[in-house]
Amino acid sequence: MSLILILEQVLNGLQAGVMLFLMAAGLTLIFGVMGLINLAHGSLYMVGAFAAAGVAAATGSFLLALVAALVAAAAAGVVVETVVMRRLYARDHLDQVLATFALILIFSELTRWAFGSFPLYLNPPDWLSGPVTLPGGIRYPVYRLALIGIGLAVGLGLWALTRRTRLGIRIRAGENDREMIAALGVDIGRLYTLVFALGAALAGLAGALVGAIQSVQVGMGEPVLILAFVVIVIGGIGSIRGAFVGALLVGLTDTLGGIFLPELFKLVTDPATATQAGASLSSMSIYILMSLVLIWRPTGLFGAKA
Amino acid sequence: MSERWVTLAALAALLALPLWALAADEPFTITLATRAAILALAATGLNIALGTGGLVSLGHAAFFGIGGYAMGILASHAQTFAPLSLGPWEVPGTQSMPVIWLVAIAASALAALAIGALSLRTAGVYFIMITLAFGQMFFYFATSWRAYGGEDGLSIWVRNGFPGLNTLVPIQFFGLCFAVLLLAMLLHGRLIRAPFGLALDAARQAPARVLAVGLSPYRLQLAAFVLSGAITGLAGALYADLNRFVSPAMLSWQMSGELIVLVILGGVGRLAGPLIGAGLFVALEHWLGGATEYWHAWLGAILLAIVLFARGGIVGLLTGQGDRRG
Amino acid sequence: EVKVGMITTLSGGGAGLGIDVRDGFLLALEQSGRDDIEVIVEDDAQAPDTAVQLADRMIQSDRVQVLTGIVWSNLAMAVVPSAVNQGIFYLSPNAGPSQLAGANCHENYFNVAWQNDNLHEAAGAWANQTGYANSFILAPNYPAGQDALTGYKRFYEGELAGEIYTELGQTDYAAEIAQIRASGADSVFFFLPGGMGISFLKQYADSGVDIPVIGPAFSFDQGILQAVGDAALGVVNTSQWSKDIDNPTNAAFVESFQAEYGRLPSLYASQGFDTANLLISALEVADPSEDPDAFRAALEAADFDSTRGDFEFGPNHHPIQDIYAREVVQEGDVFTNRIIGVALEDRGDAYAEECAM
Amino acid sequence: MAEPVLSVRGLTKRFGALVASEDVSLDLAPGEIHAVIGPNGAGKSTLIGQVCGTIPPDAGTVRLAGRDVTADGAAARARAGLARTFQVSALAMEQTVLQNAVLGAIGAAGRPWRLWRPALSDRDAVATAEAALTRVGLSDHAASRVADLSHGQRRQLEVAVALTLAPKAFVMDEPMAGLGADGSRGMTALLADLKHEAPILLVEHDMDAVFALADRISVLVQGRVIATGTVAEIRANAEVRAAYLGEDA
Amino acid sequence: MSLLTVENLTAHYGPAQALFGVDLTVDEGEAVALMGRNGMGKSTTVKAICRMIGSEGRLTFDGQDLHRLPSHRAARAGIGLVPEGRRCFRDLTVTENLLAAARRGPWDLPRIEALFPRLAERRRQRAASLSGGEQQMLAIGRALATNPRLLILDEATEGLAPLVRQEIRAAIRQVRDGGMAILIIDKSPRELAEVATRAVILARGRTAWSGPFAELTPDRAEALVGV
Ligand SMILES: Nc1ncnc2c1ncn2[C@@H]1O[C@H](COP(=O)(O)OP(=O)(O)OP(=O)(O)O)[C@@H](O)[C@H]1O
Ligand SMILES: Nc1ncnc2c1ncn2[C@@H]1O[C@H](COP(=O)(O)OP(=O)(O)OP(=O)(O)O)[C@@H](O)[C@H]1O
Ligand SMILES: [Mg+2]
Ligand SMILES: [Mg+2]
Repeated sequence: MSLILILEQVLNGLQAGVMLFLMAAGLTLIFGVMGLINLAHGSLYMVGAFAAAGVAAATGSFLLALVAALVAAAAAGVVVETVVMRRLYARDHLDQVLATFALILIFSELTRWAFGSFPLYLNPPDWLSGPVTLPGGIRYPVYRLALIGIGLAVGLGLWALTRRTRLGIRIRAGENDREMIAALGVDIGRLYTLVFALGAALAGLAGALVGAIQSVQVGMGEPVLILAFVVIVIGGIGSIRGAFVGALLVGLTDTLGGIFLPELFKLVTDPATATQAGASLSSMSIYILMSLVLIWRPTGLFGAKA
Repeated sequence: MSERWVTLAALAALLALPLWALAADEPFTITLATRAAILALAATGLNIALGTGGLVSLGHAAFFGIGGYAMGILASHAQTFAPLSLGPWEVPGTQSMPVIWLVAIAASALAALAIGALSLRTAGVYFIMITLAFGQMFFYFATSWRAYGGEDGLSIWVRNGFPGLNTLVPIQFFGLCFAVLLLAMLLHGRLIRAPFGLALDAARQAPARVLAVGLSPYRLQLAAFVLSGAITGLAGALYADLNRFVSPAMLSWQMSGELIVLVILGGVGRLAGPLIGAGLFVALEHWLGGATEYWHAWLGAILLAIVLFARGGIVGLLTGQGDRRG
Repeated sequence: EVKVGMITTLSGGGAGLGIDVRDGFLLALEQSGRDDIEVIVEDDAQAPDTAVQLADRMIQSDRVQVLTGIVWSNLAMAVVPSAVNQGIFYLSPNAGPSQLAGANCHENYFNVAWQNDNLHEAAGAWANQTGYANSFILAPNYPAGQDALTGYKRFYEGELAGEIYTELGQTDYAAEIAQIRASGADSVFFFLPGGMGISFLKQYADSGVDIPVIGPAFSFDQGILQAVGDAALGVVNTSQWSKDIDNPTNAAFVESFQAEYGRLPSLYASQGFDTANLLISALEVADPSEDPDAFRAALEAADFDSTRGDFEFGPNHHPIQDIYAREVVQEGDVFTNRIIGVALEDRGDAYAEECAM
Repeated sequence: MAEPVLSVRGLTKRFGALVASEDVSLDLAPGEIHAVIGPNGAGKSTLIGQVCGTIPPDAGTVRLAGRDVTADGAAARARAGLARTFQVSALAMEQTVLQNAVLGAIGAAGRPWRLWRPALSDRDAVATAEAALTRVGLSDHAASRVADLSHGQRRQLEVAVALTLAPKAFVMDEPMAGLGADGSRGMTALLADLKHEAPILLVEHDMDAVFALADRISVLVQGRVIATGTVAEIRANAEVRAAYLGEDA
Repeated sequence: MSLLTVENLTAHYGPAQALFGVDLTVDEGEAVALMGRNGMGKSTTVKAICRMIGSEGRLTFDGQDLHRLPSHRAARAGIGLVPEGRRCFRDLTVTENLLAAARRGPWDLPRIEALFPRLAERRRQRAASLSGGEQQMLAIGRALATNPRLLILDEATEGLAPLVRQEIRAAIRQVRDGGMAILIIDKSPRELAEVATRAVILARGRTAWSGPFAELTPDRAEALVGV
């Protein structure tokens, strides 16, 4: 296997990781700040993708589609927060799991009712399609490079927001003691709505960006949701930095595992068995990674000690 | 209404419905009741870990599926007369339920021991997620396990046998499942009051206290997890027999989620919670599914209403006592 | 009065297929003008245990004599063996798992679509005809995927530049595409049903790799092509049906389907349509509850006008039919397929010998 | 002096750069109350954690009744005869007072694995539990839920559960914390009585209680024992006044 | 008119009533001690004033009806709370804790750090790793940073070393002398007498006595507070 191919695969892993990060960042923010397990985060991803596909079909503009995804997902987030989540902050995780599980069902059915069962399509704009040649002779799709860039920028922005601004301080204070920050004069209710909307918008953005290279269909959010959960658990719940590292780890493991595991198996068995056994193991690989991390550090890489 | 009466009433209803159906010649209603009984059994298993032990497992489908595959593998080998080779040994398959049940219980208990031993090192959301991860590992394994059908699953042609019964007759199979459910609920009921249940409950609320009186919360919780997995595994074997089919779908995370839904719907930690949850779920699935193409949306709305406005699930609503959790 | 139970997928990601099967089936029924056939349609949500439960209900409660509709192999495996063993007839409008064609075949089971391997076999044969000698092949790691690669290799005579099993439900194929680019292959064969195929094709087109692609019809079908868009143009795919197969039944079918539902029919719609016509042809002869043997014999005779032209059953009740190579083209602003040749003629299947019926 | 029941030698614990315990040695003799005082963050709770087996020390040994228990976990030490109370009450809040006490008795008897017979029909355990509740004055509240108890009553229950273990030594972390004046008085009387059954290692900031109860006092500052002595000696110690007591005492 | 007026205040925890009629006033610039045995409702009264739990009765601050305000609005009206159990934001640094709810006014960061020099030494340390006494200072500083007109201190010296208690009392006197009104809860009447001029004593959720500290006779204190 050539070095170039390996480099290209590393880039692929990076890109997959960065997209996961967009999902995971919102999830970990919402969990870290509000102590809320939000299974419906995947539905917000789907909402973003559908909004983008709808607007792109109507206007033909990819940028407008992205804006629509952000707005639609954030709006859905606000509705969900004010109508449902607000009542669940004081509850235990079990109730949150059930309520957001219920929201998944509702979102999926409403989307299906509105858009039908056939997949929609959303394409990257012309100015971002096709490959470029990178130094070293790697031919790599421009769009994927752009994804890496957007992901890194969002990550940096989030880090600055939570570490460097008053809003961030308040968000993190609310994370520690919500009642107290309210008693000190901060409108924590509005702050929470804002954080939830921000997390939702990130999910929606991820949905739209990814939707342009994949298919936009009902149920697209759940597999990503599970991966995003794996990411934030590996990184340590509530930690933006953890989500970033976790996302890259998962992205790379998933991508590289699928390639190298079959090769590894070929050393010991015949090719046909090896490809299949390797593929089986590689689909389990991120879960194995997560179990190992948790067994080693029960609160994830950057998680606070219990 | 006291909780005891709720439990008895639920059991009576589950028993009466198929008897009525028998008289009215509605065999499918018996099948539905059987399905409810089996799901209730699986959820009762989960309830021991989740309700009494406070261990929110999002990977219980693993045990459900292992039970199912125990049935599928043994029965399919019996069906084709090909012995099952376990390393140096060759074991014949079997179509006998008692044997299958023993294997299902042993296999799922063993899996629960391994998963629990590792997962219990973590707590809270991490526990939820690591159990999910183990569940997913089993799921992907089964999906690509070609020898036993992979994603297509395994089907058997006739239901397995139980000495003295004709399990193909719906009402007899129902009776069998009902009896097993009854036993499991009895066990759970006794367990809650027994020293083990007391210590387990305390381990959930104040692990430091349990340690300080010389007991190990880890071992208590592991034991509960194993017991829980074993019961859910047994339910899996029955479920596979009900459908005469097993596939990775039984191992999926949606299945785990569904089991949790059953428990919360009925009432976490309540004896009758799983039974009422399962009954309601099967009924909703049947009636709503028949009434509208978008029935999942309605199911979602109902679940949401219950979480938001009926803490303690249906049992909590009936007994007028709110949540039982800390 | 005959009762027919249709269990198919009407919700979830795979709903498009079930909806087409249903619509094709009901269209044929409506055109036959028979009002003594009651069809009970239910959604299995692509979940095996739901399908089993529906089958139980239809058999026990609705007392249907014929079942049909299932789209997916794993659901078929869950429902069919137990149903046919209870004396029910099952007509498969889509799935054709190898077990049901071989060792587990049954006198009451009829497949009106294809055996699962068929379209992949045809792709292998077409690759030979085109002169490809170094194929890169990939499919998801599950039985149908494994069968697909086996099927392709059964006829394909060239070398393999690479063989990959992807994860079921995978949506990002960047890594696989990089491998394809590096492999030096002269052709790519893939089987990635549903959303997986859309993702793959879009990413493939965007990657700048221009190795020709070939695949079974599933990823290039009418329902999906609009979502794939330009990316699919020119791709060769194999199918036992196409809207331009030249016979009057097919022309009438395409026209009436479009008139009725406002969209072009898909492969699945044609299969639903044929299934219904087969059923009707047999019902003309006998009632399944009164004389199952005669009904079965009538099904075996397959005396109906198929949208595919010639149609007959092999000894294991699976079709023997021509399989075409098609090419994706754009007609106006609709993407669709055009036949470019016959890949396999009068193809039965590889499992018929194992069937002891 | 008689052979110590509990003997700590050279305990050292670091949290990163911070040395929370530095070469701490102390003894607990039969029948005495040995108080450990010191400024906030001096390492008192850390010391208790190491004595009771919830915090593994970096160096040093803990002996209980002559046996080295350093390698044992918290549960094993409890079974060996060490009973503790917590700075923040650690009780099963949803259970009744009696159930909490019975749990102690079950733990002490090593019988948690029974699945069938109800715990409350275990006569021995219930008798032990009821006796302990009576001693701390909680017998009227046996059937109340712990969550419904007042703060002071919970502190009493903490002690009652420790009693059910019939331990060789008690270790108590701020049992007076949050108690009002009369609550403190009751607790003081109870501890004075209790030390005759098993000696008590007592961490406490309530100087009135400490001076009234302690037979010996050790002062911990920045992880080190800077003084050990009788009440009078410690009150007079200038270093202790400067570091901890101030001019109040 | 008083700055804070509480009249016939009642409150519940779920079905259990905790306050049965509390009366209490605090004038501008005045320091009032709130006393009572364990569980008599002191903290509950404070929580009601800060709108952290629901209550009925009259509750006005500077003429505004507090019952119409949510918790954060009550705080902005000028009530600063040092809660029972400190409740610092564990994962925030000392400076971030002080900034989280800071509002413009005379108590800015430099002034708070001048009051508690120890905090200035630990600016970048996580609150969770502070010693108990430092956390208590931080909690007071955090409340001051909101520049309240009324500072409420609930057991601000519990679990602290005697020496630290002295320091904190001195700091409270300093604040009081600066003109801020204070409502203080503490265990020891002797220590309260150093800061407060008036006392309100609760028994079983009711105001049992109130008046100038000087009039609190030892036997009355014994009967009502248990000292
Ligand atoms: N897990 C830990 N990680 C890092 N530092 C710790 C940890 N536990 C305790 N410390 C630090 O060790 C020191 C001693 O803490 P400890 O709780 O033993 O104090 P203490 O004497 O009990 O104080 P107090 O009287 O306030 O309860 C403190 O400075 C504390 O911040
Ligand atoms: N969260 C709660 N839920 C239920 N009851 C409570 C709660 N908090 C306090 N109580 C009850 O309300 C009453 C008053 O409690 P409160 O905390 O106001 O007392 P306090 O005077 O502050 O006592 P302390 O001196 O112990 O702090 C007590 O009987 C207590 O048991
Ligand atoms: Mg301490
Ligand atoms: Mg208080």
